[in-house]
Amino acid sequence: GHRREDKDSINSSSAVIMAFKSFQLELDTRHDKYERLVKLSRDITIESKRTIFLLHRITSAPSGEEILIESEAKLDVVRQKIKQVAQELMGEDMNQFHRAISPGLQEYVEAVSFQYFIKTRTLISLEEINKQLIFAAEDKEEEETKLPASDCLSKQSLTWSLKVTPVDYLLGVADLTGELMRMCINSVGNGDIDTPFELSQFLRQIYDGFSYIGNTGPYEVSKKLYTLKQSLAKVENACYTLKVRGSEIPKHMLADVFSTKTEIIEQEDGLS
Amino acid sequence: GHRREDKDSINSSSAVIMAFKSFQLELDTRHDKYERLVKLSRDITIESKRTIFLLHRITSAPSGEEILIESEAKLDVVRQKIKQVAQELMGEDMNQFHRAISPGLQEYVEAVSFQYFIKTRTLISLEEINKQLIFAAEDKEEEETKLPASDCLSKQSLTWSLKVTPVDYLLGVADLTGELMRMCINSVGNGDIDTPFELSQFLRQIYDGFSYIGNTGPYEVSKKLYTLKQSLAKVENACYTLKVRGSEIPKHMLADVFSTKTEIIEQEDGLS
Amino acid sequence: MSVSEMFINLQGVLTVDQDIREDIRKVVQTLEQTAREILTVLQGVHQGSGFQDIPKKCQKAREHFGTVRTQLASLKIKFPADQYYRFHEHWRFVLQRLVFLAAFVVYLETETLVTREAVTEILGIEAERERGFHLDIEDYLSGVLTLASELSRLAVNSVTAGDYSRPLRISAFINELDSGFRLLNLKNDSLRKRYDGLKYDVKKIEEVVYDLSIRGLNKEATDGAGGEK
Amino acid sequence: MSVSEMFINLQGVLTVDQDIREDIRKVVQTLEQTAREILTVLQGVHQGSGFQDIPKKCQKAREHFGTVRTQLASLKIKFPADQYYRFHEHWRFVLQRLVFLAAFVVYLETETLVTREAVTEILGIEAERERGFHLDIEDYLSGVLTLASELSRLAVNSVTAGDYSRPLRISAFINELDSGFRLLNLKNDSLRKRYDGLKYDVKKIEEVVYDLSIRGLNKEATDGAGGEK
Amino acid sequence: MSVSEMFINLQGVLTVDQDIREDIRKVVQTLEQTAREILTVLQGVHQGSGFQDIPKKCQKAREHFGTVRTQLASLKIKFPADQYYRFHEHWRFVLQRLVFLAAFVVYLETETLVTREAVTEILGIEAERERGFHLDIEDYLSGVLTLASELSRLAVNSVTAGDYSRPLRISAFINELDSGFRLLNLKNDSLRKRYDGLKYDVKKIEEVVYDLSIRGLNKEATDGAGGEK
Amino acid sequence: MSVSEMFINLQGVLTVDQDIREDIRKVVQTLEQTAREILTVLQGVHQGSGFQDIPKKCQKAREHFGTVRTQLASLKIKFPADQYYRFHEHWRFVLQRLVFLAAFVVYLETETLVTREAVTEILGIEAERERGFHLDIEDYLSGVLTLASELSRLAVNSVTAGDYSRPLRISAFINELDSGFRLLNLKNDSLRKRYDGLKYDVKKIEEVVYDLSIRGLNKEATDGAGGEK
Amino acid sequence: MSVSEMFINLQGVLTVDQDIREDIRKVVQTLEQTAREILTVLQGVHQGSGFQDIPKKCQKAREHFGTVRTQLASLKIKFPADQYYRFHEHWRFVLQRLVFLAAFVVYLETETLVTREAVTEILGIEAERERGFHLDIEDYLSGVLTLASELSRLAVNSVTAGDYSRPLRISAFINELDSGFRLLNLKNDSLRKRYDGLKYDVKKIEEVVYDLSIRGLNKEATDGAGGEK
Amino acid sequence: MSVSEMFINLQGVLTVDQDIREDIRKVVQTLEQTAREILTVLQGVHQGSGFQDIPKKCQKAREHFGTVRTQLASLKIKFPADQYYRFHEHWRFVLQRLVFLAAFVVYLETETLVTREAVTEILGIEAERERGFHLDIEDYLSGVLTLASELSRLAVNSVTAGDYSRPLRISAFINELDSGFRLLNLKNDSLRKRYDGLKYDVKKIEEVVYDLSIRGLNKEATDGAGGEK
Ligand SMILES: [Mn+2]
Ligand SMILES: [Mn+2]
Repeated sequence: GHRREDKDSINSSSAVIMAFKSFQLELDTRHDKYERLVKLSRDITIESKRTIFLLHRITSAPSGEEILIESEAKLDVVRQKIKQVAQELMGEDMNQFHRAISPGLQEYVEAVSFQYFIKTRTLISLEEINKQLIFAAEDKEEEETKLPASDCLSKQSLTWSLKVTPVDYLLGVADLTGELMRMCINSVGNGDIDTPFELSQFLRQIYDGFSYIGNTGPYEVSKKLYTLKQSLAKVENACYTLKVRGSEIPKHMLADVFSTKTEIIEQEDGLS
Repeated sequence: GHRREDKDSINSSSAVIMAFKSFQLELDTRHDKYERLVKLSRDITIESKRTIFLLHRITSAPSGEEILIESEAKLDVVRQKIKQVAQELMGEDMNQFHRAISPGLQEYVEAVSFQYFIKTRTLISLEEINKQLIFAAEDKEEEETKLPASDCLSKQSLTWSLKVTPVDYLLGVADLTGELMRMCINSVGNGDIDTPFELSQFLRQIYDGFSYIGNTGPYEVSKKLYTLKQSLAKVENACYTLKVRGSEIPKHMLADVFSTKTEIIEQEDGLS
Repeated sequence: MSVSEMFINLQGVLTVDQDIREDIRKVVQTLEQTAREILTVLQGVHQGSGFQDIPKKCQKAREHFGTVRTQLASLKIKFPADQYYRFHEHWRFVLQRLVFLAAFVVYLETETLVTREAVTEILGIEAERERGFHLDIEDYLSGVLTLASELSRLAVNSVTAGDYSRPLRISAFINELDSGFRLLNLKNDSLRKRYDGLKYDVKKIEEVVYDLSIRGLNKEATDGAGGEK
Repeated sequence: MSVSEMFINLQGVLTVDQDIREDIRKVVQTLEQTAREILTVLQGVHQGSGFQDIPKKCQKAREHFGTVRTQLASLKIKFPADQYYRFHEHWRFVLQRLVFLAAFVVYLETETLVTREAVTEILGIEAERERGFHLDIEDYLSGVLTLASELSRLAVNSVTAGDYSRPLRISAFINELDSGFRLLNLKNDSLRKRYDGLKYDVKKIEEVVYDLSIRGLNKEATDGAGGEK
Repeated sequence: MSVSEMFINLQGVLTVDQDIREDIRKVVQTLEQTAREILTVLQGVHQGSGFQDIPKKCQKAREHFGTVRTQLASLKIKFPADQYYRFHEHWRFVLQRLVFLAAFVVYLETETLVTREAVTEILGIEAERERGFHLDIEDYLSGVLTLASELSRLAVNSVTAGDYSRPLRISAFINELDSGFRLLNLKNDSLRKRYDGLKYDVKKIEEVVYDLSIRGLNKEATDGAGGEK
Repeated sequence: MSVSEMFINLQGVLTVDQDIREDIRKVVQTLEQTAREILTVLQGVHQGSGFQDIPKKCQKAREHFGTVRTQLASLKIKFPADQYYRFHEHWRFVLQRLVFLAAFVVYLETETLVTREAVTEILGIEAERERGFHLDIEDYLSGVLTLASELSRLAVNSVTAGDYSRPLRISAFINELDSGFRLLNLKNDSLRKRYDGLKYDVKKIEEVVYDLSIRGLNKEATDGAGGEK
Repeated sequence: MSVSEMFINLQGVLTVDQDIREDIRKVVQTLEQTAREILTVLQGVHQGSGFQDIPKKCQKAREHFGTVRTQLASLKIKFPADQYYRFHEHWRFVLQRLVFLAAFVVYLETETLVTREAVTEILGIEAERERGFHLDIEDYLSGVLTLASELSRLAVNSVTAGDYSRPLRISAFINELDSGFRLLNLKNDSLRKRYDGLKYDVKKIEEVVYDLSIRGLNKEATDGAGGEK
Repeated sequence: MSVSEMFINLQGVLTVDQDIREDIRKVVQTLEQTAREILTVLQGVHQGSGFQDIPKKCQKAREHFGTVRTQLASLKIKFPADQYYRFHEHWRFVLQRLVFLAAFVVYLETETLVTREAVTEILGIEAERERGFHLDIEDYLSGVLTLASELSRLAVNSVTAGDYSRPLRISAFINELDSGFRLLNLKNDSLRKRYDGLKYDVKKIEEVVYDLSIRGLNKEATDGAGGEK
């Protein structure tokens, strides 16, 4: 263009241009950080999901204990990722990057609360979850890399921590109920008739809890209510079936039934 | 559960279980690869976008040449990422992971075709783009890390390549038109009256091309037609305005106008 | 090359692509037809009278698989060999169906799970992706899940037909399948959803076995089963 | 702690959160009211007669900013200081509006771009995030873009009012702004969209300058401008 | 002809069309009302006491079909005969409903599937498209699928009412239907979707039959059935 | 009157309207809170242990309805009586919820359907639209449909808790409801959609009754029921 | 009262409601027709030749408003007076249109903004809500915004027709309107959205005035205007 | 007739239907291809250089319409004449496109609106529904609306190409169209929505005419136009 030179004359060292150069740096830094957090969140999601799959193997594994130990190791790996998140967020307002990390944290809540339920048959509290997300510097190197950047910090500050928000906790727990439903149906299929009743009791408590919260929470929470209700219905129906079919069993056969069942299966195993 | 032991007796070394163990490995490997590709795609997207922003600075920079060189360097970085994608896809069916990498590749097409237009005022062809996506092993290390894994491969195979699909190319070009529209408005604002007419000519060709393809392509392509039409309308309107206002200029003033303009701006610069 | 020439070329590529898809769709329709016919043959086993003729039904189904092989052979030449996943969606569904049907036949014949390799042989396709038109692992698994659900139905109908031993054997089989599937880490996709259904099949069979147990019919069954097999 | 106790606690947290939001909304409404009043004051400059009183209008606007400072001071104590971004959406829009208004006043007074630091001073908030209620950079930039569009309108109305030098000065100013914005790599968000609008403001002013040039009115302008400023 | 004359003509055509639609809507509303009344009559068969009066209920339903015939006769003269498919959407839903109701009556009377021709007779419309207001094949099939689902419900309620033989007959009937549908090559549309639901009805009835079998109630049923049928 | 005076007047009207809405919103929030509390009380009946305390739970719920009455009394004075439908959307949802809760209490107490008049009494509002704050008929029906779905759940949980007679009574009740709704000519709106869900509740309960029947548990139930009731 | 009696009563209420809606819809259609006719009359002012006949066109439009009054009189007796807001949606749109048309006529006649009271007089409805069928304030404002956009179009066409003074007067008028609207505190609804469009009208007119100014045509205009007005 | 025979018959009918649809789809694809080619020819008029060749382009387009006639002739024999509306959706879109193209050619040739009869002649189809494959009135109107929007683009590009008289003629033409459409009482459907877009075309062209007027270019245009036409 023959008039291009006109505007080239704007002084590239003017105050405005200098300011915008600094804005460029600031924005790029922020976006880069956001992007790193999204990637960490994806990693957290995948590993949490795999932990949940692992935990579902408990009913069929020779020993639940082993799987619990393995799941603990997997969750430790996830927590190492969360530690990286916490490090990225050091000195930042976590809410600013919340959208980047929220999906991962919710999935972690789901995984950790599932494991906790299996171990204790109770609901892990938000406080308990957050307690596990306080990280100390693990080795010299970490301490050193940290110190120069902020040498005015006291010894005490050599920890990073991350707080799961109540809403992310609720959303994670809402998803947990889906896993509990799966566990319930699995249990029935495996001839375990106690777990379903325990689960229905527990799920009902969670459902009542969510009903109590109702629409006072954000929309995402209300949105999960329907699925939660479906899961509860599945569990209640499973218990109903157990009860109805149990009504037919002659009392004196009760012991008999199960021993026979075991026999058959052993026999079948021999065949296969 | 008191009957859990029943099912534990399934032989964990049975043929079925062994098969599923291999399935687990296969699926996990596939998902992990998919995930790595998603991350690479995000990187490609971001860097391509930044290249486009850089190229828009040409009209205001002292020298377009510098920016073109800088953009070439940025695109080289992007291509290094694409090389990593190509390496991940070595021996795979690229279509299997297409969804993971498609957004990044489209954005790359947008960036590289924008640069190409600025340099040559023509549309880069799909072939030209793909020619730039053939990568040779760059250093000893890469060659070595590759060799052990597939030592039966000939010397010739020491390249990786990736082919952008025609559809991704079309989608990238469709987005390019948005950038061209921005460039057109920028040009008018900068007093460059030739570029808008060139751009309108070029955009009309692309629009006619897309009209010709019409709905024979996939839905995503048809979907962009509307935006493309909007961009073309903006460019045509800009040219219209240039023409209409140009109609008022007394012929003898033509030379005068621009020199005066330059004066004013220089003067203003002195003030600021 | 002018812009308009470039677009004419691209349009050519798209047209070729559409023609390929049209060709694929037609073959897939014939495959669906054959699959429906095999299904009709095999559905007979659910009927009371159908339990005697299982071998004959399997035989007949196997013949149909000859047609399937021809059709699949015709399908695989409709598109460039290295673009399997480009057109995957077109045959994905029918292939899962055929896997199920092959697995059902094999189960009825030998009461074992057909391997992935064996399915590909029955269908006349490749076991390895590198070698050509193959069977995606997820499609294999999906077909197997359909089998599980069909077997849970078979268990119910076996009881109706007075065969009390089959449900016990199905139970053992499906339990093993379940253990297998639990080893997998599935994404939140359709396979995951279908896998969620497996639990209900397992549950259903458990209930059948239970019903037999409390009536002592399982003993009757295992007593007789030895001779039957 | 029982499940129901846990949920009662959570409900408590949510209620607190909602109350905070309600409080914030109320203050934000008063801020919007004040912003509308400042806007009304400043809109006067577009009217022919308004060009003389610019200093007086700026003066009056500055007084209103006193109210803004009080209101913002009241806003910042409505929520925990470290949760700025948790509630950001609530005041984001009005803050962008206030940035624009402050930038407009400063431009009218000195024909310079207000710095981010200067805006925070006018609004009585912090320049640094670490120090408390601050101004997000994107909100600052968004407000500046509104200024550009207002100035392109002012350029048009200046000509109507017979002031031919102001458009030239606005042109230089907006060109510099444009150069600045071109340095930024924006995401595909609302700021990017608004930035796309800047091109049209630049174009509009270019057209005004052109109109003046071909009529020789720009010379008239620069001749007189020396005296006016 | 001027543009405005052209448009006045066009408006004339549009008005005719709008009036036709209005007329159709009104008749369709009366049809819906009658359909609801027939349904209410037939719903009685699900109640325990309702099993005795089936013939009487069918009788009563047949009377209502007289009204339906009058209403359909009135419908068919509301629009030119060759524009059936232009207004099809208006009566499609209610016609499917009426097919279901006719098929239900016929099933209750004779335990057979009503043919398409027989339905058109009951409704007083044409069997052949060429001859006028007819029954679209997909609407017929859709009504038949509703019947299947109603019968699976009836099987359940029969057991409750102590009738153990009806579920066995329903099972045979629905199996036949299922085989029939398997002969069809349905498009991926709403009919296909509804057909996918058929397998749940089949399964439900099989489970009812299973429940009877395992308790030996099916023998009781067939023993008695011999006399009953 | 100048334009700006006109607009100042108009703003006065708008402000009144906005204040009314704000006031309504606040009362509605308290109503929602109370409704949630009643729900929590009544949900206890689904727990196995909850079946004994039904009267006590109803008692407690009734007390909460005292609060509801106070809150509704406060709501109705927030706006001019003839503008009920202007603000209807604000309380529509919570009113449907309260209808359901009242209907649930009444059902648990007497196993009858609460009339529209009775609901209005429980809620302390008018039965007739002309007399003031009343209950829209569609809101009443919507609440009743929610009751149906809650009762189908209750039937399931009753069995689990060992109460085999309640499902039989629920079944009769829901059948009556279903017949009632079939008398209505509903528009194609959200109520119609919700009504379509009723048939699933009917079916679910029929299956429960079936399960009891086939195991002879319904006799056990009615035998014992005489004493229990 | 039995459940079915209850539902028969309820259906009675529903029928009344549906009939009312049907009646309203019909009258609204005639109103839409008249509105379209008025619009056609007034559209003439945009044509070059139309500027002379403005009084005549207004006269003709005023006659049509007689029809409007009759139709609105017929509308208001279709439903109980206190249920205005229950059926508001039905006539809302056409009423906004009529407000715009009345405001346009009044502007063309006197170049002033019609008051809400004056509009209600033209339409033959009540000014006060308490007195019956009235004009909702938001509908009034919505109609006024349509006027603004029509006037910005009129300004453009005035120039084409060689009338250079009208745009200046329109500019003043719209500026006043804009100031008026800035006094309002609008909710985030459709009215707010439409108000956001006003600034484009303001800008458009300012550009027209600019175009006149830079060419010295505004002076020509005001010179002549003195005589004209 | 057995159930399976019935379904074999039904499948026969379905197959006929599916084959018809397949055939129609194929012809429609060729029509779309031709339509796209005509479009490519006509889009040339927007290029600066394209204004001289308009007659040649129209000529070329007319030749393509020969192909269209052959293709439509082939289309109409693919299905029974009285089932036009059964398959309408298949060709609806392309027919609207062809109407637009025919209307565009006719406009470029004679600057008049093609009548519905004339379009059917160009396309070689019937003008009257009763006589066979015809043009639905809504499809005609839809094509005409597309013309309006294309002409508003043409007006802009005419100016760019230095032709100042064409926009004036386009403006008159579109105003006439707009008046015509205002005579229609459109339903709230897609045509109504598209009609709402017409006002933007009207406005756009008015602004073009304004731009020419204010610069005196309209006079230049009409001066020269005398000679040109
Ligand atoms: Mn989950
Ligand atoms: Mn882009």
